[in-house]
Amino acid sequence: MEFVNTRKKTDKRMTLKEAIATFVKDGDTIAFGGMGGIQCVAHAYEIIRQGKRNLTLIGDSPCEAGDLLVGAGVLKRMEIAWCSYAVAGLAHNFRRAVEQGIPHPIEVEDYSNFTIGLRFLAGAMNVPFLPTKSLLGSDLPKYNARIKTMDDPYTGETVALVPAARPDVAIVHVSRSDKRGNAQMFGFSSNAENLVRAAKKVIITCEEIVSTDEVRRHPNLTIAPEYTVDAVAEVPFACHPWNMPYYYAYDIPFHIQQLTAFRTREGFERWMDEWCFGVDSWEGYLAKVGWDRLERLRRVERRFTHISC
Amino acid sequence: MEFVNTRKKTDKRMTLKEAIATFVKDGDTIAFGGMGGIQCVAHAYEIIRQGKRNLTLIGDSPCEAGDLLVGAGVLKRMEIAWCSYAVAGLAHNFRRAVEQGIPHPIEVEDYSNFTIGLRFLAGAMNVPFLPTKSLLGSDLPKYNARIKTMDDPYTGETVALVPAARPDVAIVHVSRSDKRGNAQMFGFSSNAENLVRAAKKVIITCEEIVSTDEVRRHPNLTIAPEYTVDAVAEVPFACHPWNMPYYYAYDIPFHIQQLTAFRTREGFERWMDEWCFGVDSWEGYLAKVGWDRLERLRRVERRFTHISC
Amino acid sequence: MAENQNFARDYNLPELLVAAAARELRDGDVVFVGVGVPLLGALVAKLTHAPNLIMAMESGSVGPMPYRIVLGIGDNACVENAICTTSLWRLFADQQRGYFDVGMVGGAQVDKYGNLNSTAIFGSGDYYHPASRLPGSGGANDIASSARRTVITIPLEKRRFLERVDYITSPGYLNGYDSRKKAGLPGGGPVAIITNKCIFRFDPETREAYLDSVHPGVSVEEVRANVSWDLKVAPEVKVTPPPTEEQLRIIRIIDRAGIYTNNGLKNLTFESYIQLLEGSLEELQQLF
Amino acid sequence: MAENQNFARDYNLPELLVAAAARELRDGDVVFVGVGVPLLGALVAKLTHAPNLIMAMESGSVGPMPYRIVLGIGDNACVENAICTTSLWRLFADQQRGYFDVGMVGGAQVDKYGNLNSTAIFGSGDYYHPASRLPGSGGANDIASSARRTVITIPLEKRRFLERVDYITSPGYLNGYDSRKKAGLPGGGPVAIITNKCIFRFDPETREAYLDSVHPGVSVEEVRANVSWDLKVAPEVKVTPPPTEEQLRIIRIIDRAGIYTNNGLKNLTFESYIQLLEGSLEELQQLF
Repeated sequence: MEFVNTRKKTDKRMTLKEAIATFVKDGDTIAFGGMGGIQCVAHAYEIIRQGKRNLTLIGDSPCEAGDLLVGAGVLKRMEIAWCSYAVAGLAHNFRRAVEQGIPHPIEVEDYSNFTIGLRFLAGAMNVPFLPTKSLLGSDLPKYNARIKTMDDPYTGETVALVPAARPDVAIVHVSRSDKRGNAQMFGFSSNAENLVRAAKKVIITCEEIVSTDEVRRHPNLTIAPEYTVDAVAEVPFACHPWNMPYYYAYDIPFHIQQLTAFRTREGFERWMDEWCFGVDSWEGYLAKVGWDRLERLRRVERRFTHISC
Repeated sequence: MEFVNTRKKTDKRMTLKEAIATFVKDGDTIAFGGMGGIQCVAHAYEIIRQGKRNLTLIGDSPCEAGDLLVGAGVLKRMEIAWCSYAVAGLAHNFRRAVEQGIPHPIEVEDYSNFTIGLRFLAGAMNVPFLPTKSLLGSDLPKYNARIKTMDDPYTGETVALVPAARPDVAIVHVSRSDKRGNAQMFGFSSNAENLVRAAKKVIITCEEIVSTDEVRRHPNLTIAPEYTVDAVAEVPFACHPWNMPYYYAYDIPFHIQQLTAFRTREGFERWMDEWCFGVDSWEGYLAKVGWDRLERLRRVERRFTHISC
Repeated sequence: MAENQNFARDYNLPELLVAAAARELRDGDVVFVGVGVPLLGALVAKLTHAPNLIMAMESGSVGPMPYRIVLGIGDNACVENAICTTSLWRLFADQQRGYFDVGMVGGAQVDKYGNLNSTAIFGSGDYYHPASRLPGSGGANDIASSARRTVITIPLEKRRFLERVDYITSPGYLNGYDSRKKAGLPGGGPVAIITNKCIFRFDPETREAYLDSVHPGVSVEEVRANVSWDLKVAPEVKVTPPPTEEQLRIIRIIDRAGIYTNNGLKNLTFESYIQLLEGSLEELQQLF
Repeated sequence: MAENQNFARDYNLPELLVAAAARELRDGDVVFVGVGVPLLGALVAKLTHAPNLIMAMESGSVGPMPYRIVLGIGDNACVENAICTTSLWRLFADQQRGYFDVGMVGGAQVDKYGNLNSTAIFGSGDYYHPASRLPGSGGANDIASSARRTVITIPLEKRRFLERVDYITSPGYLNGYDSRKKAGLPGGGPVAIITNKCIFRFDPETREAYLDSVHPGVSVEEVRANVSWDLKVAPEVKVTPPPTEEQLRIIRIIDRAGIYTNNGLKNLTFESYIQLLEGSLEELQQLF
């Protein structure tokens, strides 16, 4: 694996727009951070806005990013475990693509959440595969030739193998980072620490940029040291309408409105015209949501979870 | 793997003496936490005091515990990467055992630090082996039949495999824990989080017992949730003469005195008569070291590293 | 606990299902939960007969005590008062290690051996061209593979209860008898299927599902009519107990807007949502 | 930087070795260090020409800036001002991933292809019955396998510089040429052997070590006499530069008690040790 000098820069700050323009190329394999909360929503909108094409998405349950990118025709392939908005509703774009080829057919390779996590861990460790007891006996290996089984050479017991994931680009949202890319997370991190290590290029987005001194005061919170990171973008409210622990609550009323629109292809297209192409950046999206609304989501969250360090 | 009810207890507190008497049996395979600092010194003295026999030790670089247990004739076998006191000196007992069979011969199976770490990770994940790029080309596989190589079924590249470690008992020292065994670490943790998960029985020792409420204020620091732990013992200064980050500095002058004694078998025996059998517990050892000395090690450390949460 | 055994009279079906899920859990259990009925069941259990129950969520959270309704397995509520926040792969590895006593799983189809499909309904097509593409496994395959026991929740409908599912996303007992063990799966397999009309359990030898209890007002015939295979029935079919008054009280505090138990999402505005959160804080704080 | 190039006159051998180790490091390097000369070298580099150098220690610490002498790879000094504290396996996995530019390794024997032995001196025995049992690999095998380049430190003695080591603990270029790559090792292999008398480097094709520079006052013949194989020598053997005045100043602040550079452990009392720590704090704080 080759590294370029972006990893060695002492100031990696960029806007999200610049970072995606610089690092995401047509045909790339990409991966996003988050699971339910901490999702990379801003990132998906920006990729769509920049008209990227023929991407492959690898992810455990990349619900919003997956559904948006499929609907926008950006993806040619998904290697995933799940695509749905959970409590808020189903992923209509994903279903339309698989069931009806709208806007165009996509390839889907099915895994489970754990085994996608293992694929990132394998990539992070630079080993070609990892073994697991998941998947055995199920129909996932039947339809996915890259899930292999072998007899353990030590005990003879059967294990399943999954191949390392090595995305071209990982875009991972964290609580905070310094400008060198020392990225810290409060609360659960999903697969973030392995995602950044599995990928060839890494864009860290964060709720806030802090000083390196502040990072050094809490070294246990660093999930991605600077040597894993190529770019850092400060993108507050990057997960809206999803939640960010310790920062802002889930805006589920917004999500319900959005998913009602997504039920039809026309509704999705109108939504994208308005919320993606009708603004020129995530700042534009947020202004459209309304800073008063965002502030209330932040304020209500602070009553429940509050950074105490 | 079977669990007994000790994992489900809501108050797992015991003295170190009780915990070792309860969980460590003759013939067991054991593993300790720590790497340089955070070492389980109190634990080794107590195991020796209780006259345990025929143990197998698995560890990356279990320097002090390894050398003491070998010298005391407790071990029949070591699966390790390293045994030495580093800056303070060599492991004379370990050398005498391998070179001259004193006090009796021991089996040694050589690994590297990373691959011992992978053995614990495999045990923690309940998979029979993990692959690595370490060990290839070296002579470790030549003399250790349990290091195997295979061709990756995905790419054909060669990888080495190491078998899962599943010790009967792990004894792991951490910064703090609640009485249920939610164990937290400030600073580096070596292999602690995998050790506890790889072992069948787990004794957590800690510098201080804290409330579960305090644990909940910093959930990112928990490296061993209560469901992995069987017993909790509060053992302040458990690492002396080694260091514990954020708690007390390394007492290297003491170590030098100790290792000077260890140069001869007679010196080691005299030392053990005085520091192990001459006291009835770790409290006795600490009193003998002197609480004023320990307090100075604690005070000087607080000028350098200080828990700020 | 005597007063807890007073059964409620005025409850709805989701509330009965939550109570049934809660009854599958024991004190001290570590439970791998998904959102909705299973999570409500786990919270109700923790607040009644199982105070030492620990919830684990796959986003990477262990032991939360949330002071609000949980709106996803990655909701901020999952970090509230957690004893450990970590990563997805670690929690699944812990499950594979055998630490999790119970996993709650669902699906769109289930068969007589408790195998679940949440990947695709083939219809006249196949996996590649399905009539209906479902979300996929998520963590369900992993839970079904490794949890020491699993509890399945799924609505009782003939098109869902099949001799064989189209696609095994989450393994139950595979082909019955010891076929699950032979496949190398470490977990124990399903112990119950909770439906809107009844509860099934599994024969310890054949591993086939049989009808164990019907919910109040449901007949055995009604159940049979909604199952595609020749259903086995317990010698004495029980009646599923309704929620106790205590369970019901707690359900209604936790899900005060009826999001999971009364179609409450439908009428949620931004204002009423913020009020819901603020109102929950105080009331739930008193529960834990 | 001009004044930094003033070479010191009054220095000892360990100080020259620290300076030589420092010169192997570049700004921005991530360095996997062990204690002693390599660590001092890394600190000196960071405080002179390589301010963005990051040290990684296998106990699980990244990027510390310690305000005292580091007495072990698990010393508390390793967490001081670290940018990340984590676990051993993760740091080694990061190394296997290729993030670490340089690793520093030692041993008791080295051969012409830079293979190192730190496991056992066989003497008239073998691995199972060695004349001398050494500590073992520790992390050395892993560093030698995966670091993008490695720097070896070992004293120059005929019994240590062998045609072939008794046991390859840490792979260099194995049998030379492309044999290292063929074995599947991801790292680049050794670039230098720093000894008490000279520095060796490696032929880019054969991968055999050759004499590149002698320390001031050492002759090529003296080096040859301490190597067991027919040593190749650079067309123009250089003289190893001594430490600069700036390097020496920093070495003496960091290792003010001469623990690594002047046999300072010998005379350390508890009182002088506590004073050493307290005295270091202020002086080193000003360096970073």
